[in-house]
Amino acid sequence: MSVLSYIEAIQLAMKEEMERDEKVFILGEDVGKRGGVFRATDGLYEQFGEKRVIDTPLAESAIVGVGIGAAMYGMIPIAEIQFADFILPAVNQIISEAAKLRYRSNNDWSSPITIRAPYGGGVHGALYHSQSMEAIFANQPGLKIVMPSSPRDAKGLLKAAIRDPDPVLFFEHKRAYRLLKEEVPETDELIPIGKANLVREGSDITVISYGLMLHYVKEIANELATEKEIDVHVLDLRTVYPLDQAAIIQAAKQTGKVLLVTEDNKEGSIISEVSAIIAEHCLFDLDAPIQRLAGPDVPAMPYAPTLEKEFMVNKDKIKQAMIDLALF
Amino acid sequence: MSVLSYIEAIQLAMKEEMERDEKVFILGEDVGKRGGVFRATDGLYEQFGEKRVIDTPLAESAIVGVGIGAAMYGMIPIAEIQFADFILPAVNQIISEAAKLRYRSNNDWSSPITIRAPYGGGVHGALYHSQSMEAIFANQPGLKIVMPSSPRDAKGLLKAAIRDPDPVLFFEHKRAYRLLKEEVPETDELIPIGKANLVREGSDITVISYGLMLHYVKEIANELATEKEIDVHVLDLRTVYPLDQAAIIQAAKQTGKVLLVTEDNKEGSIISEVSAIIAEHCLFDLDAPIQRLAGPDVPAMPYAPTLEKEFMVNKDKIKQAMIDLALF
Amino acid sequence: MINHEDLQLTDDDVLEMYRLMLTARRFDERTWLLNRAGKIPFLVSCQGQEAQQVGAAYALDRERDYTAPYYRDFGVVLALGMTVKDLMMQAFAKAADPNSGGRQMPGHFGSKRLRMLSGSSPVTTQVPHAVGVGLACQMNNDQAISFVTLGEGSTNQGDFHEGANFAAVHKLPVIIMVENNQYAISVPLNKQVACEKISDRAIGYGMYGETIDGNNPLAVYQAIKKARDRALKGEGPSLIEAVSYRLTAHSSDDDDMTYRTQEEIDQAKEQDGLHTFRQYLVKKNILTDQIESEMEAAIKAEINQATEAAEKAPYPSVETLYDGVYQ
Amino acid sequence: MINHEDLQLTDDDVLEMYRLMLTARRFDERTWLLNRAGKIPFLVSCQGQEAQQVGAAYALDRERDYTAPYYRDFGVVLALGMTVKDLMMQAFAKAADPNSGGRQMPGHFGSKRLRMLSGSSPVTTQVPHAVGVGLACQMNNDQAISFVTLGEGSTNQGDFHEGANFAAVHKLPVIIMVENNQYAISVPLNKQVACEKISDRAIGYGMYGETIDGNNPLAVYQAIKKARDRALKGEGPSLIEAVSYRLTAHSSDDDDMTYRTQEEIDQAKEQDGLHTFRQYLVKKNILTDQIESEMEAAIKAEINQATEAAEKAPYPSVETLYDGVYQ
Ligand SMILES: Cc1ncc(C[n+]2csc(CCOP(=O)(O)OP(=O)(O)O)c2C)c(N)n1
Ligand SMILES: Cc1ncc(C[n+]2csc(CCOP(=O)(O)OP(=O)(O)O)c2C)c(N)n1
Ligand SMILES: [Mg+2]
Ligand SMILES: [Mg+2]
Repeated sequence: MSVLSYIEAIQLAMKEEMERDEKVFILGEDVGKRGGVFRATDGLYEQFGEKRVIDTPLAESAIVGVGIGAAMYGMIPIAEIQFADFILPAVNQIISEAAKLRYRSNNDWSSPITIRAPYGGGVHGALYHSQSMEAIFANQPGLKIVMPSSPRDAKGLLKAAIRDPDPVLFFEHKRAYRLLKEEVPETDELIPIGKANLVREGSDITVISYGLMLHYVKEIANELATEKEIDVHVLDLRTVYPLDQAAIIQAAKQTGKVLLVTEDNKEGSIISEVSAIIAEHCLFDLDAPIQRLAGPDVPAMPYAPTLEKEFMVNKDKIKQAMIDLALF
Repeated sequence: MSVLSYIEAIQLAMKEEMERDEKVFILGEDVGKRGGVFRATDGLYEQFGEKRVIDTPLAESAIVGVGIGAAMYGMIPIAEIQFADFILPAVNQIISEAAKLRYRSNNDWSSPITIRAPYGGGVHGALYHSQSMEAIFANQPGLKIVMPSSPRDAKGLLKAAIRDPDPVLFFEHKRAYRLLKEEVPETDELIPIGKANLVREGSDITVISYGLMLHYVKEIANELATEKEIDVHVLDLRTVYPLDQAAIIQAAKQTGKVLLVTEDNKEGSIISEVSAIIAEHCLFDLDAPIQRLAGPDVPAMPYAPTLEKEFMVNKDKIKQAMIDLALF
Repeated sequence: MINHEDLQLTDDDVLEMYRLMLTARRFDERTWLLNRAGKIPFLVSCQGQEAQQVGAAYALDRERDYTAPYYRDFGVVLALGMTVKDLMMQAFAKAADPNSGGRQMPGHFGSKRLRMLSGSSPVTTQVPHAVGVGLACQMNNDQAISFVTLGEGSTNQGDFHEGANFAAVHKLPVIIMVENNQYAISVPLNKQVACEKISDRAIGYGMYGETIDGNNPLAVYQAIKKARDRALKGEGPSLIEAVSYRLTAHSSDDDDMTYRTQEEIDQAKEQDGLHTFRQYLVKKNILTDQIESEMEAAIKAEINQATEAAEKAPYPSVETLYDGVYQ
Repeated sequence: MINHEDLQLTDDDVLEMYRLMLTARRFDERTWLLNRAGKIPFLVSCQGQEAQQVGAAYALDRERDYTAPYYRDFGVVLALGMTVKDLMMQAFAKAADPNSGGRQMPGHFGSKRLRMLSGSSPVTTQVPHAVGVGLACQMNNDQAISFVTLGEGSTNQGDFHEGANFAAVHKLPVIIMVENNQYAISVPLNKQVACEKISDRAIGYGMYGETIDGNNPLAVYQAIKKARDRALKGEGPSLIEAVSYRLTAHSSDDDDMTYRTQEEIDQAKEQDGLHTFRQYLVKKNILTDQIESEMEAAIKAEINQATEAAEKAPYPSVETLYDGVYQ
């Protein structure tokens, strides 16, 4: 075991997978010599050379499209999109191609590509370096979307994504990169995609979230246990599409009081689907309306610190929502 | 009043708006001489000339991007995307640009573009000429998404979209084009964007839908009234983003039993958000779990008639779901 | 006309090329009949482009190379090993369609066995895919190349630009062949592009570019053969524009009389590669009356059998709708 | 070096051009200091590109033309009427920032009053916008043109291709200026493109293309002036590539020593347009010691005042977060 930051865990996952399997390669903007603008690919260019860590021209649709082609050949590409916000030029390749390739070829062809992209706010990134992009893709059967909430999860989930026979969008919270650190096993740990993770058992309220927000929820759950004797049941979605319905239903039933948290805009977010699943399956187990805590429905968080703070879901807002629900 | 088909109503809306305001123009693939592959722009090239009905090169990002630029200048573009499925190359222009322009310029610039696109299945269109695309965009503040369910609505809503000071995605059901016909007033009727429409009052169950599905719901509601004495409350969302929360809440409370219908894939669809709104606001008014009837979570409907039929939400499936809910 | 002997093609080769072109044409004609008879809901036509399709495919190593054909490429896929029966299964959306098991429309080709990438409907997405295959060939020192086609209208999509540029920067073994048939549905060439030749775009990518007579299968064969040699020698990708004319409406849903004249079509028919190549073979005494009538008869029989088989074949069964979303 | 007299530019004109270039440089230098002092979280730099920016903007009709500048264009926007104070308000994300009221990062320009289209962070989206403005100018017989800039790396995006092609087909009054500073963050030119000149891409669109020395503001002025004349005469769009070098790191978050050497930068500094133009003006006796020191002093004072004002100015208030989503 050694203590790794979230981004070190990601770097290590790629390094290990590239050592394990020659077919794995990386392509993206500035991933080579520069080692990535966040340094997620630090050292990999030196270790694996420019043929396996490819600095591409500035063109996201080609990064994904070329990756899909290489994957069809039998390679295992890891495509880095520099900021999740800049995945949009590649949407056609992701939704029309990667997601539908297996289905449209009647299971003949497949596209085992992993697309990594840093998402999320609270880093003075302004409108276009702060967004949560998962909801745009979270209605496309054939795709999987993974969003880790801790270094250990980041490593185990990324390794599983790289080995997954289908396309995976892997969104990493850029504020988590250096903020989160924890012990990460040195073994070849794979964390299953498609399964939610019960991170804390509790009996008063259920909180369901993912990514950086889940980390905050965990911290607050511990605070509330000692400060207010509120016992919180916490479910980490880990895979936000397709959702782990059974785990969601069980977690909701556990306490009958559910709070869902995302840092994305509220309307049309991942937690809307989570709520709909609960409303469909657990209506008579609920003791309170299903609460959603999310960013406001304005396009994205502005640059000015006043506005960024107002937009961003933070620990204070989450704590208040949890207390309110417990008191309901 | 005269009886118009859904597509005639759309053609007429554009014609009237182009006659009213010289700034209105059309751009898209095959919209000119050909009058559109569905003939939605039939006759407009002849009437307004090639400068106002522009056959563009085959490039959706340019169609939308050039439209946004012209809109910034002060023009009022109507961009046609030949099939909604082919809107994906334009996603970056729609989400990063059109939706955020007003906000990012602090209300200085705006982008009053209307983007029309035929969506929906049941026409042997196979995977890429049958899809519902609205969910991809239904989490982007700054955008509006309108999906009419009848010829009269199509005309009134399209005219409102063209005059709207903000970008509007206008999805027209391609099967509705010639299937639906009704009396459409000759007056300059504008139907407000952002408001749902209570199309039928009832006391047993509430059904909320939009587009072609809403048309089926209306028909079945009438059948059930006579056949089974089931009294159905029917709400047409009309604008699927941002949703008319007040109308949804009121409709759900009216009967306490809610069925939501879309032809899109289920997970992450518009009706998930509708369900979440209800679960948040009307929990204690509900007498049954919130039901969702939608397409299955496979990428899109196949070409083979057996599979297309199995995929497509149809009158039989809707009727059964309504009866089941009434009996709950 | 170029002489096939100069290209090291035997008489049998050119006869086989003609047979493939003719098969594509006759298959296409049959699907129009089937469509008009209400037996198949849709078709997209290859008429006028058979010469470039067969000429190009013939220049590939059909045991090694990868292809990403576009929806009109019936000539390409027949040359690569798709059978008339396969294509008829596809036209009827039957379970036995090897391209998609009846899931996709006609013209949406794909077969892993034939190293033919599965294609979709949004145009031009196949260009980056083919480039990715070229990249993989290069990485693996695979002596194969990646061949991709698209219409001239489709070269205006961003994916063409991004894919071509990527291939050029990495000097990948890729051939991009543009089948310029003068129209993108109703939009004529001069409303699609303002450049003199589509192949001029190659200059802006720093790759080899050439425009050839797409009605002449030998010219196309020659150009693609050379492009393939360059690709294998590490000299990078090529952009080949083959010029012809779309002789039918865009698809069975189109009415081309709304945007072009019969005279224009009739004039184009005089250049139809199927006929000019036939004349070449007749003049060379390779295609005799007897060979021709036997060939026509054999093709007809094959199409008849395929049609019958496809009509009888089962649709994919309802439960299969849910298969193949994920592994 | 081209003579400014031959371009009908007065001594005052070139002095003013120099003043604008120098202002951009000094402003940029100040923001680095502010960033390193922890006073502003981010900056993106224009150093090395001031000559092409000011030269180009000077060639426009600044009362009529529309512009879509990209994030490095401090020289362009200063020439168009943005003030140092405006830019400092932007750097500090203050409510008085006229570009976005503190909503966007530095370098994200826009002002309806100045006919300067609002820009975003995803590169190249502004190209189709500028083309749309060109289309609107043509439709309205407006004797204005539309001028848009982007980096050379950004010409590899699909939107460049689609926008340029649209402009060429419709012969729109558009000038696309590529500021080729040799890098896209860390990626050097030879890993971005394989063509000889970015302006070669013009051939594939059928538009005018030219590559010029971006370190020489007069060469840029001349090229843009001519492109503007062509645009107004209905001769269509132009693609102008101005070549220079990015003298600083990509942004305040970048460390360029991870991918290039100090020697390379030092060598490029010898061509720095600010210095070579200064020498030209000195040699012509237009820029005397006295004028220069007064100019430097005035710019310094302006920047000082702007910094002070911006430091004191209020942030946008919290309630405004919800404004301007829709009209
Ligand atoms: C992205 C996208 N936009 C629109 C269409 C609809 N469409 C199908 S074919 C076609 C024209 C293609 O023209 P061209 O590339 O010249 O090929 P051709 O059909 O002439 O062979 C169009 C507009 C599509 N399939 N994909
Ligand atoms: C679509 C998109 N992808 C990635 C980025 C991140 N990014 C910002 S600037 C840049 C490099 C741009 O290079 P170039 O176009 O040469 O302009 P320069 O910065 O050199 O002036 C990149 C990759 C972005 N802003 N937008
Ligand atoms: Mg064509
Ligand atoms: Mg650059």
